Amino acid sequence: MSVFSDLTSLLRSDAQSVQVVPPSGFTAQLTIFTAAAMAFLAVFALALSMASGRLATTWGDELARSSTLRIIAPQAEQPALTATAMRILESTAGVASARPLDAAEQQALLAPWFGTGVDLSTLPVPQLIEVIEAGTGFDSAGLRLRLEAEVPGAVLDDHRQWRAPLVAAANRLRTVGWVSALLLGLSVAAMVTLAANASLAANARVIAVLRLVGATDRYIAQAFIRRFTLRALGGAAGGTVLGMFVVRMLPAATDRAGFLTGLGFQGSEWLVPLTVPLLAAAVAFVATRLAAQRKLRELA
Amino acid sequence: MSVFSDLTSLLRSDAQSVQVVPPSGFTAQLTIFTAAAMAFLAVFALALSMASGRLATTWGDELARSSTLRIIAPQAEQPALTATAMRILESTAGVASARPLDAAEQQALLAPWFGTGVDLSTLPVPQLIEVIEAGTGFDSAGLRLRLEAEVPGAVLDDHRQWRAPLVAAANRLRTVGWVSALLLGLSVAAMVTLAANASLAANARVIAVLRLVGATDRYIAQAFIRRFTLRALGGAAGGTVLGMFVVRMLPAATDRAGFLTGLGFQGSEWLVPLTVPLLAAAVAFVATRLAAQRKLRELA
Amino acid sequence: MIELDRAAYSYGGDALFADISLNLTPGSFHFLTGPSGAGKTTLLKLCYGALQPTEGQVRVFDEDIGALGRDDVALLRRRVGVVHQDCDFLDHLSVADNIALPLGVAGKVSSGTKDDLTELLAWVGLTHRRDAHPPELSGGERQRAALARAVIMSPDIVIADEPTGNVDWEMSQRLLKLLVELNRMGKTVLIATHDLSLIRAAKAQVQARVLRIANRGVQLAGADL
Amino acid sequence: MIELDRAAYSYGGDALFADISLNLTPGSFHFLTGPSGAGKTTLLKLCYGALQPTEGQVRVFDEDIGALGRDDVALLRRRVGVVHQDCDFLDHLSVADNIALPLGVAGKVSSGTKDDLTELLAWVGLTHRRDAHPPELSGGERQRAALARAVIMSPDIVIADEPTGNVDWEMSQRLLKLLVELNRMGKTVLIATHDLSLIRAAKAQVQARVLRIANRGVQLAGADL
Ligand SMILES: Nc1ncnc2c1ncn2[C@@H]1O[C@H](COP(=O)(O)OP(=O)(O)OP(=O)(O)O)[C@@H](O)[C@H]1O
Ligand SMILES: Nc1ncnc2c1ncn2[C@@H]1O[C@H](COP(=O)(O)OP(=O)(O)OP(=O)(O)O)[C@@H](O)[C@H]1O
Ligand SMILES: [Mg+2]
Ligand SMILES: [Mg+2]
Repeated sequence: MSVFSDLTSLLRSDAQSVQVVPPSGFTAQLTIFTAAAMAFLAVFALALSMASGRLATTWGDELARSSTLRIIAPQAEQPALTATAMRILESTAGVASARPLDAAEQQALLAPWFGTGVDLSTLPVPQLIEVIEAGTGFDSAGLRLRLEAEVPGAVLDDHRQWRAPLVAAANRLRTVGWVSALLLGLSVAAMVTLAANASLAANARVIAVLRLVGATDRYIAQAFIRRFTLRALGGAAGGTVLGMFVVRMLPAATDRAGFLTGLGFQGSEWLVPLTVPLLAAAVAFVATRLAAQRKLRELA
Repeated sequence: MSVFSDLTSLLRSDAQSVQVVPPSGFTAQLTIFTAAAMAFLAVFALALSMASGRLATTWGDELARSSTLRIIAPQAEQPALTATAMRILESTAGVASARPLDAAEQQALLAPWFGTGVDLSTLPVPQLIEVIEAGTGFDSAGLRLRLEAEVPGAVLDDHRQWRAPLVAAANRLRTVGWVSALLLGLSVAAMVTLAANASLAANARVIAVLRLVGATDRYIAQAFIRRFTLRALGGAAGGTVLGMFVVRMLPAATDRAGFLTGLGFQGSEWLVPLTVPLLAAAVAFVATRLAAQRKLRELA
Repeated sequence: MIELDRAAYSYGGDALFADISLNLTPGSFHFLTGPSGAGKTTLLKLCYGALQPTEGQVRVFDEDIGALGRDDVALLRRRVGVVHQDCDFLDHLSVADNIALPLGVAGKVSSGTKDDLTELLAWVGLTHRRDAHPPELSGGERQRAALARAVIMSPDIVIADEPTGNVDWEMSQRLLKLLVELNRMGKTVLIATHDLSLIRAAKAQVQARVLRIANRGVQLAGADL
Repeated sequence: MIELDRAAYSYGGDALFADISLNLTPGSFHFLTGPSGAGKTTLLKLCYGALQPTEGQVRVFDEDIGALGRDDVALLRRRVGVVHQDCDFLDHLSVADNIALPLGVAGKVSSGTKDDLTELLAWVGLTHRRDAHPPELSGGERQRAALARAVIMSPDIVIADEPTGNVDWEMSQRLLKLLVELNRMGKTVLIATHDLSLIRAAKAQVQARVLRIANRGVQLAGADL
């Protein structure tokens, strides 16, 4: 029996061949329930993956790539030291850009400390330079050494050392999400295989009768394949819809509690969970087909 | 048939009664696999719950309850204003304690800005007062009004407005964890019920033969109950051990990436997942018992 | 022992038979005949509590079948040995274990069980098949195993539905002899069969009465059999 | 049509029979008798490819059974009508659907099917049970339904295992007549039975040969039957 003819007969409504296998209430319910539960969980795993992926991307792009250079020195010396630092930074490999913050930006950063009414020029405020890294990043130890020599009072605040573990953790979480989704897929395969086998074993007498009256293996297998594929499709569709609904109901991401509440899909990501029922059906099709072929050989 | 006698016969190894039901390979594997998968997931759900619970507690206790009062004023005026502010705070309902930070603490907070070598007394640094709230918290709008009148330049920085949503999110995550664990328990119940029903239906002929030779309902039910309970126990035990092992393997919590990597159990929390197999067995016992009673009545 | 009191049975539509009154006294030997589909199997099922009359009453051991709970029916079955028309067994147990099953179910396995079993297996000619599984038996072997299972508890009543439908003449005489012997020990025997030669052979050995089911009723068949 | 060439069969232990050579020519009518457990059912199974000889060869329609794939056996079955000793059906389909099953499986349902089915149901006396489900049939009704299912495809060979074990004399005569009629139409008929009166009745109507299986071999039974 070829995969192709099995697939086409799946689509035709071949009532006769399906009828000959008795409707097996509980295995059916079990398969549908399993597919639904797994699909529901898979939607969450995917949401977790995507949220972590977004998080990793965000942190990776905006924060892990930026560092701050503080030049702590009397006001008068600052412009010269800043110019030197800028020159050094521009000639450093792995630095995409560097930019001294202007007074307004510095004031905004200090506002929580000194309020908004303070004239910064009266304070020995350091000059801040924002450094954006490129590609694989710069060698911060090397940069520190060069700055030490030419720009006394320069402190390189490498955000990467703070952010890197967070990005790593987010990436790990994304992996956990994908692995979970994969495991859930394997679970569906395992359960459908077991359920199909249970159904085939329970119908050994039916198969014997069909053989007695001249049914071919393909004819017998078809009914089982069709059934389990449709059940997995139906169950998984239900579970997916429910899962997407619940994910949709979760509070939206806000700036403040971004990660914790950001579990969800954005934009075209909503299309990803829609593949879950199709994958479940495909898994069920293959699993049932293999189970039927093996069992029919065994019962011969 | 009383629950008690069912339970005791579960513990006795009543070989004869168990033998009369044929070993049903695939339903058995299905039940064991389901129990294992659900237990595995339940362990994760519990880990999530506990980690979120810890997080919510930590944030709730240490951070959400503390606010900062900044007194921005010329150095000379600060002591008097600080004393007034302390007086007001002490008489405010819902404030547990208030404490001006000393120079060293303030310097530590400002170090990232001005380096460690700066003499704070040369800067117009504000005086910071740490306010810890009690019970239901204080009325920050009222407090602000009173401070405005008596302590010009006082800024109340109410951390609660930043932390509250985080704590809420952590609590929500904890709820998600518990609800997941509950759903998984229900899934086990549903699947065991379905599997037991499938097994009972598949063995209708066996039941008919047993009835013909004078077997009572209890005798027949016992074999099924015992089997499914032991399968659920065994499967769940396997899944739990695996789940605990994987949770143990996750990177430990660090200060920096605290939440994301802190998914796990601490100390006596490790005892909680150990209840999973027992609960699964209990669920299976009840589910099979009900299924058997119903089915045996139906087949009568 | 078995009394039918104006009993009727219907599988939903018309009554298969109605208004049947019978009294099978202890130690009696009865045959039940009638065309295929007349209701022989159905009548037997009423007699061992597998079905309950839709009208009237059936009493076995002086107990109203209709008033018994499921557990009571189970206990009653231990005193009635039944050979079903389609002999069903537990396919995963050996022939010997299947025949001994009623003892196990009743918790009556004793030291003498093994000897009884060996003797019974010899009687029905299944000694060489004792460790086989039921699906490995021939049609006649299944019927013999079913009869052995029905009598191992030494029940007060033996009910058999076509117990010789698939065995040759010699074997049917041997099975008949077993039933006659049980009857001589005081057991009540009721056999449904369409095999007239079996009935004739029995009449030569015991005082057997023949009930004929036809036209929705039961008549005592005359001496023509 | 069916040729056994020094065929032997064993279920693992000793051979049940050995060195059997037979040739059932097209249009012949054969009975197979022998004591219970002699191997009648086994021999029939060899003839329709449910079992393969452990030694020797079995050829049906000139094809070596042992060399056929599973799909080829399925096609062969469509040309051989079989009545099993334990008549199994699909319990969830009606009697009529079960009898028509071979047509459905072969994709041969046509406009004439319904008439054929009605006629066949009348022949085996199941017209009033056509919408019933198999578990609701009496023992004899099942046998008749199985025979109807075996012949609906108008197969070249009809093989029946104890087709009259559970029916009364009248009905068995009627079933015999159906088989005789099929034989007159040129079909090859092979029937296993222990019912000697059935064989005698057949001999009055057609040229039937009786094969007796005993002592691990098959002999042609003499005119004494
Ligand atoms: N469960 C059922 N539901 C509906 N009808 C049934 C059921 N069981 C039996 N019948 C019908 O009741 C009638 C009597 O059946 P029963 O089995 O008692 O006949 P019987 O006399 O034993 O026949 P046989 O000699 O063929 O075994 C038959 O026509 C049969 O089809
Ligand atoms: N699958 C099997 N495995 C092992 N032994 C078997 C199997 N099937 C049948 N037998 C044995 O082979 C012998 C012949 O069986 P078969 O069914 O061919 O006998 P039969 O002549 O049809 O008997 P009956 O008249 O009782 O139906 C019997 O002793 C039986 O127990
Ligand atoms: Mg009957
Ligand atoms: Mg046979």
